[in-house]
Amino acid sequence: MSIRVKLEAFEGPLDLLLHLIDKNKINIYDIPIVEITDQYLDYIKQMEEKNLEIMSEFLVMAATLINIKSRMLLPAVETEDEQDADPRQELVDKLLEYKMFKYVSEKLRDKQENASRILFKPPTIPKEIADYKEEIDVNELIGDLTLSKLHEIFSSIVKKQSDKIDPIRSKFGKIEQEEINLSDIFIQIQEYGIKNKIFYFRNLLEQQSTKMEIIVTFLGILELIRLGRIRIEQEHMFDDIRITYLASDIITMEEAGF
Amino acid sequence: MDIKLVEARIEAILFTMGEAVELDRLALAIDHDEDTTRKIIRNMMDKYDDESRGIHIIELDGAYQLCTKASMYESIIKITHIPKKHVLTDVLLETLSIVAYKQPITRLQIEEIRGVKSDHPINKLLEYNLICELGRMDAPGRPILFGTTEEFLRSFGLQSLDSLPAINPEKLEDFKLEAEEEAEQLTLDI
Amino acid sequence: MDIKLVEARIEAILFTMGEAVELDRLALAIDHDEDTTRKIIRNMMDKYDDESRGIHIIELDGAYQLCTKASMYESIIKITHIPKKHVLTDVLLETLSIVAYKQPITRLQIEEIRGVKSDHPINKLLEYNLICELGRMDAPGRPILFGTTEEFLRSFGLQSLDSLPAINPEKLEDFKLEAEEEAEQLTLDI
Repeated sequence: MSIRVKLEAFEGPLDLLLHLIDKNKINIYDIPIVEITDQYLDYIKQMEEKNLEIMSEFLVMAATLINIKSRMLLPAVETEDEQDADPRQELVDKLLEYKMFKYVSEKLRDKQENASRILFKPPTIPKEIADYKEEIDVNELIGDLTLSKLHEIFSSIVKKQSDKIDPIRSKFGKIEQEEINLSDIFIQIQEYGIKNKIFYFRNLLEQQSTKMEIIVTFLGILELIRLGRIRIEQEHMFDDIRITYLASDIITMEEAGF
Repeated sequence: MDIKLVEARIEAILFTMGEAVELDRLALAIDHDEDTTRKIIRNMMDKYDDESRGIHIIELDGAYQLCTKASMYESIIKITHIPKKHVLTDVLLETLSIVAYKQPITRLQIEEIRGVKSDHPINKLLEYNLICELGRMDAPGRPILFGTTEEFLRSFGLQSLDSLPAINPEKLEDFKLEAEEEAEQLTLDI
Repeated sequence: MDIKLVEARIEAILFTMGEAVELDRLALAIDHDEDTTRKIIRNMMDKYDDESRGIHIIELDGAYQLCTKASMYESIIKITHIPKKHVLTDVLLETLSIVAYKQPITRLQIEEIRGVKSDHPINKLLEYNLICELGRMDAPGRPILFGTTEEFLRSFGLQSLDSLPAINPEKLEDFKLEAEEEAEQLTLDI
């Protein structure tokens, strides 16, 4: 789990790549692609399939790296064409551009820090003046806009939307991505319990809100009751459930035989 | 301490607070005793009397407040009466067309069609009185349903909200076909 | 008209409105043309520079707003609690810089530079009113174009987009040199 946390610290594949380049003290214009690709893939392996969407972005970069790597490994073709570009060039350009924006965003952070010391004053328009509101003339606002023009705008948006939908796959119904990891939530409840001893069911839901997460959290609570690791109290129906954590350690789902 | 700096601090504090600030709080903030603070403020009040200033400090029961001079009233009325230029930008037009043809519609549904958060255009259209809240959807979270206003419809020559559903895309297509047929008919007749 | 009175009116208007007021509206309110109005305001700005003043006028993309001087911050927080502004995460700041320097820019172009999906930061920045939709690009799919808002300028203390920190080619050269030096260091270490 610690590895996953570390990986999530990277904003994306470019960020991870920059980190590796930095860590290895590599000249960005002369990336030892074989080495970096290996290290990059190592990181990816540690990621596991926690989040498919994030994962896929890192994989695209991995594919790019492997592609460059293979092109670098091929014997260089002797050509007169001096423009036979370094296969790494595009990646280098991307990395440099990204690095540049990381650099200016730090500068902007300083500017924001300074600007936050300047304070403004809310409007204090006397009530009788504020009450006077310039009527917004809808006719003037609409101008020469006609219903058919509006319809045209609408159609072009709807058309664009239907263009995006794959007519065959859209009939498959919604495929929900399994984002919730039951064993993780089971551990999280216990970690929360050790830290807080007495807490409420609602506390647990503060960070997670999908229906699925609520259900899974509830299942976890039921399991912990069965194991005698927590005690719960609820005065009235629909009241928040008060939970007292009795155990002092954490068990995994496998150990619990869940 | 430099008297000028103290004056600046008092001005900044009164500006930010907006409301009347008690002498003792002011004195604490500028690290002076109350008597000195009062003297400094009185001195400042004289400076604000200068005719190039539009604001001044007033004393209210041992508290001080920054406000506009009464003589400025006319100018303030004038600026608040200068109408802001209202324009239907592309973003607003697009959102309006979605509300017009899909009403009643929730914010989320608008955002799904547009593909981007749409609080801003929705709020603007509400402000312009082109769309309004029609009620709430009987669904989790009871989201607000939006529709066009009567005023909007009237400016398009429609009598009431009831007349809008008739203006669906197919209908418009029909109108177009009809018109074309009629035009053809006309040519044949001649 | 007496110039002093005009200055007083501008001060009163800016004080009352609180928000940034566009030059054209100010000019109308004081019955002067825009050039004269701008000159008067510039002159006022110099006067506010005096160290006995705790507030001053800032310019935001052709609009003017009254605010406290940054140096007054310490005194103000002594007397009142000032709510922290949204702290922008690295992700938000990075996305915002890309929009600021590359505007108008589409979501896809942002994602190409960042190398990662950016719906979340874009929506957050829209919510914070730091970026806005500028319209749609005249290209297949008509993607939405994003740009920065007046609130962005205010939050970052910028007079206009021209005052963004410069990205100069030399900086890129620096990065290159840094990287090379680091690489050399590595060889020496071995």
